[in-house]
Amino acid sequence: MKKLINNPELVVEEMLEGIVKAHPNYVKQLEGFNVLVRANAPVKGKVALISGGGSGHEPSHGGFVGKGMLDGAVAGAVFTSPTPDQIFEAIKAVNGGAGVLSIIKNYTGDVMNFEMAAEMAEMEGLEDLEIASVVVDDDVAVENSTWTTGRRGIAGTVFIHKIAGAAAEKGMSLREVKEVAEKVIANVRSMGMSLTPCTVPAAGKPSFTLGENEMEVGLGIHGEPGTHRDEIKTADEITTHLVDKILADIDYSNSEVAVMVNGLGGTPIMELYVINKKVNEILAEKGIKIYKTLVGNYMTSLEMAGASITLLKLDEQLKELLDAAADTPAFTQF
Amino acid sequence: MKKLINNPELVVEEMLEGIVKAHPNYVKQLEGFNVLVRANAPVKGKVALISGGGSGHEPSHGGFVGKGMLDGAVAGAVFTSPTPDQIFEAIKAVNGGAGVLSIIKNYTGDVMNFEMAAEMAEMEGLEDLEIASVVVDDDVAVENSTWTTGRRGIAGTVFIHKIAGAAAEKGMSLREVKEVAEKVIANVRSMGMSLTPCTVPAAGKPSFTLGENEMEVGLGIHGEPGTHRDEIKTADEITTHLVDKILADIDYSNSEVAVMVNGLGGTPIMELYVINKKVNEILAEKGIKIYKTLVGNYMTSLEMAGASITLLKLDEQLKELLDAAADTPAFTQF
Amino acid sequence: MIDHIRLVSIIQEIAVVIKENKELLTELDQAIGDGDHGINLDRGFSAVKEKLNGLQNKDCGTILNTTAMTLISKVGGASGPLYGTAFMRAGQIVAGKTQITEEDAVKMFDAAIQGIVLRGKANKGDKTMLDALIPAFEIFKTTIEANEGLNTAATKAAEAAKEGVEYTKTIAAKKGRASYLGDRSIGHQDPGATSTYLILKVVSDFLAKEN
Amino acid sequence: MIDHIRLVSIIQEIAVVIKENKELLTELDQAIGDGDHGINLDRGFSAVKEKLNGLQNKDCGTILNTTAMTLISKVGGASGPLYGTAFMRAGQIVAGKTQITEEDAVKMFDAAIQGIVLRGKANKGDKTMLDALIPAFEIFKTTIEANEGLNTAATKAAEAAKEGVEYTKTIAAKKGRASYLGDRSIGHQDPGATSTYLILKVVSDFLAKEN
Ligand SMILES: Nc1ncnc2c1ncn2[C@@H]1O[C@H](COP(=O)(O)OP(=O)(O)O)[C@@H](O)[C@H]1O
Ligand SMILES: Nc1ncnc2c1ncn2[C@@H]1O[C@H](COP(=O)(O)OP(=O)(O)O)[C@@H](O)[C@H]1O
Ligand SMILES: [Mg+2]
Ligand SMILES: [Mg+2]
Ligand SMILES: [Mg+2]
Ligand SMILES: [Mg+2]
Repeated sequence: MKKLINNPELVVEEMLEGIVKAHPNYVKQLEGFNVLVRANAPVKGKVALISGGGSGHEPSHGGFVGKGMLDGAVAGAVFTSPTPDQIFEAIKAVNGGAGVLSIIKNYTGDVMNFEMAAEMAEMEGLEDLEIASVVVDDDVAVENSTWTTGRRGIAGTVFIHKIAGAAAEKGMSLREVKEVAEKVIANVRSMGMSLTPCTVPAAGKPSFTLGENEMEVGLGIHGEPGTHRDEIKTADEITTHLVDKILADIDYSNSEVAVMVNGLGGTPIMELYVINKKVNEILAEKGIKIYKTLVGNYMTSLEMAGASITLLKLDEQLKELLDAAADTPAFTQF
Repeated sequence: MKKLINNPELVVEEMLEGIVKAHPNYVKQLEGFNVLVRANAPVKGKVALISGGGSGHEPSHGGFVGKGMLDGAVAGAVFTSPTPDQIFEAIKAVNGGAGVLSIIKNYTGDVMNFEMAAEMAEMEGLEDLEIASVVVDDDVAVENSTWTTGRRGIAGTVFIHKIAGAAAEKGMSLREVKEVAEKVIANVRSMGMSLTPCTVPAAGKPSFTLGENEMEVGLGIHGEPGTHRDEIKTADEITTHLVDKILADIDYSNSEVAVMVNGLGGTPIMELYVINKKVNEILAEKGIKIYKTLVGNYMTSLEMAGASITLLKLDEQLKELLDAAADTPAFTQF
Repeated sequence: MIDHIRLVSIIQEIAVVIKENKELLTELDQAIGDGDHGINLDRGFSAVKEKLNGLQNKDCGTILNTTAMTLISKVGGASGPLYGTAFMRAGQIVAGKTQITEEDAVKMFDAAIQGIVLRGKANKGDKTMLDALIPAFEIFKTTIEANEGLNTAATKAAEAAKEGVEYTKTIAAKKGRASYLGDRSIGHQDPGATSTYLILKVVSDFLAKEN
Repeated sequence: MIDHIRLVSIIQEIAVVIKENKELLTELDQAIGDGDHGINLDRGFSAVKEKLNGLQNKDCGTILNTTAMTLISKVGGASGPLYGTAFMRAGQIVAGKTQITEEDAVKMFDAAIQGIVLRGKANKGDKTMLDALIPAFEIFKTTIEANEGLNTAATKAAEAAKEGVEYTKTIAAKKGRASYLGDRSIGHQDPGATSTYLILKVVSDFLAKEN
């Protein structure tokens, strides 16, 4: 295992310290907890947003804590949902009196731990603490079905952070912010693939092995295998496959979309742009208009080489919120 | 070779198209040239800044074209200095009448090609075109000496883009902007290391091989080997080595610095923050105050796993310019 | 009967066995999950082991509740809330008691499973820890009811859990991370079912050793 | 004497040989540089080959100048400006001429080297293409001066260049990318010196073949 770390057991703690030292104007850490909140948290009178999940997805989620996006982020062990006590601390720390919305990616562990945190909040009977949550399940690789866990949440989550974050910043109520978040969730779809596995520091070896000509398609962001393995194709072919799967899922025709070409951590940025070129061609051909594009490492899987593509169908409200200013360590726009 | 590309020969062209499609508000491409300039270039009355070099260092340099940083970026083949004709086109396209400053990284090829572009400009006897250049050589891995090529330019270059870019945006003259750039160059030092090699698409195989327990220390950003090979150490030990080398080079005592922990493309962001933690500890111990920190992929070597550390000694002027607003695809700050 | 002191010993022994099987569980999870199950449980049970050091003299409810709270706050992932809930529900049955009777044991086992089902909304056949737990509970209950004694019941439960683990190899996951693999998960044994078997085996071995 | 038609043939043959050795040159550059020398030169000379197709009837100066400009605008890196400058300087000597005399050849060779030195500021012993070029030129010049003829001169020049390549293995680089490796560059032959040898070898083989 080749990693720039000191101790696999302490890597999350050391990372969080490194983040706080790098961005003291943006974030502070709750003492004794693996929780980052805005430097000026709680923001009085504003609906607060928290997110979280396992670590290893950086800059998600700590990198998106700041004005116009999240109020807090809870960091679990690498690829492991954070525990309810940590989440509960985050909720308390960001609560500015207008309620707290948890943005949860649809993994059994994440859902249950956030659920238990909410139960803790209820049990403590905190006055002045209204809570709500949304569950993101943008990954079209997995068929949706009522008798399974359903779809995963992957890179599309960042659009929820951005847009619901802007809604909260605008002064919307908890119910309204939640509605906005749900609208984004209903309209966002993603799918990913990878050329290499990644190694959880504490595991010490890769999660799977791939032949020199193989890739994993339809995989999540936790180093797990995908829905299937295939021979490596060209960037254009891969992009076409991913975009086709997304377009088959909901009707994007005649609509405007936001695009995210997301790197999984070990992908040269050059390659993400090559993919973006093809995404543009495909969408242009289908008459789908691109309103805004993000290209970069937003939701990673440690050092995995691969990419995911996300499309978000926009309406006027979503466009306005997507365009709103944001100022966080990993995403800033005027 | 596992890459998300279509054709090694066309990867730069396809990437540039992908960049323009992603960021049409920021950049446009000069038709027929691998040159990106601001969407509103030339900016009348402002000193224009261009930079460039081989491709494969993304987001450098195209990602830094925009308000407060560069006016244009010239993209060579992967790891290959761009040719004079391309550079000359960039110079002409960004010239807003107040002069053009080229920010060159100190590689024989880059220096010569920019030099020839300047000669072309002279030969064409363009009125209204004042040009100047600076050469960045921040890499302390290589001893400086008059009878060699001297030091390389690496990630510290991004600080020149930022600070000289702010100076130009403020309305400073070509001479003044150049002076600012030279002040940054005089005060910026970097050093890098890597855990893995990278593969130039057209070469099809890695630039070198490393054993499971080996790392390259003191390497540049072109996939080349470093000054020496060593056994892998902990992040803390590696950081200490790199920072010590930098601190040995110029006197940073009692000064304020900007820090950049730069990923080489394949490094999990988590690891960059672990490094940043240690950088903070070392500098705190030495009484060197950190004014601002950048952590991320700024100057990469394709998919190389590794990092460089940059320290820039600041004075009041540099602080103000570093803090000035910037709005580019890869670096935005209010 | 199991008293509070032996209860602590059993849980601490579980911690030892989980540590021994950390890599196995992680490897099983790498195949069809995200490769952290062994790491997660070891982190949790190591903390439990330490926490229980001062608690030998507490009642069984407190011991189990402390175990539960520690697991919940240390394990994370899916298994943290599930095992945490299981231990918490079991503890509620013996709140204040220093002895666990056979009847208690059946109730505790039942409550634990109900907790897991309520929390995780999975069923038998979904390729989860329930595929080890439910058959184990069924045989445990009938064995106790047949008055064959705690040891025999525990032994049969562990055996049933083992068969449950084998069964998970034959089915596709419908719950948890492995469900994203669809049919690709067939052929692999479920890591959570495996850890459940290991835990039940510790209990049965402990009781067997004592007699 | 070399006329303009043969000049085009020689340059096109250089392009063929560079393509054949693209991988070799790239591998040499991977060892001590950035692994693009073969790719760079092949990109450049392939373009040159195509460009020259319509230029057989131009004068030698135009042919060489076109070669130079194409290399400058296609190769990039260090070798682009250097080889570009070399061909440009050589071309200036025979501007407007359709024949290259022995005397011209010496002047061209000299001018090419001067151009490279001026542009690259390297010296003999810095582990660059100059370590092949300079000894090649020296023997070329004396051989011509001794009236041994162009073919012999070219053959000896190629041989000297080959020795120069061998010599580069023994020294540490002081110029170009390889200089960053310090003593680690010792033992490796310089890619640029190698491509220079290949080019000179094409010339000598071409002339030898004709007689
Ligand atoms: N809904 C569920 N109900 C019961 N058990 C479950 C459920 N989801 C997952 N599990 C169990 O959890 C195990 C995985 O635990 P672990 O790897 O620690 O968590 P995660 O899947 O979050 O990484 C699975 O092998 C399975 O036995
Ligand atoms: N200053 C110089 N003078 C002469 N030749 C040089 C100089 N610098 C580099 N070279 C030659 O250029 C070769 C490398 O060319 P190439 O790989 O195409 O460019 P780059 O080094 O920019 O990648 C070296 O092997 C060396 O022979
Ligand atoms: Mg997990
Ligand atoms: Mg090069
Ligand atoms: Mg797991
Ligand atoms: Mg080279």
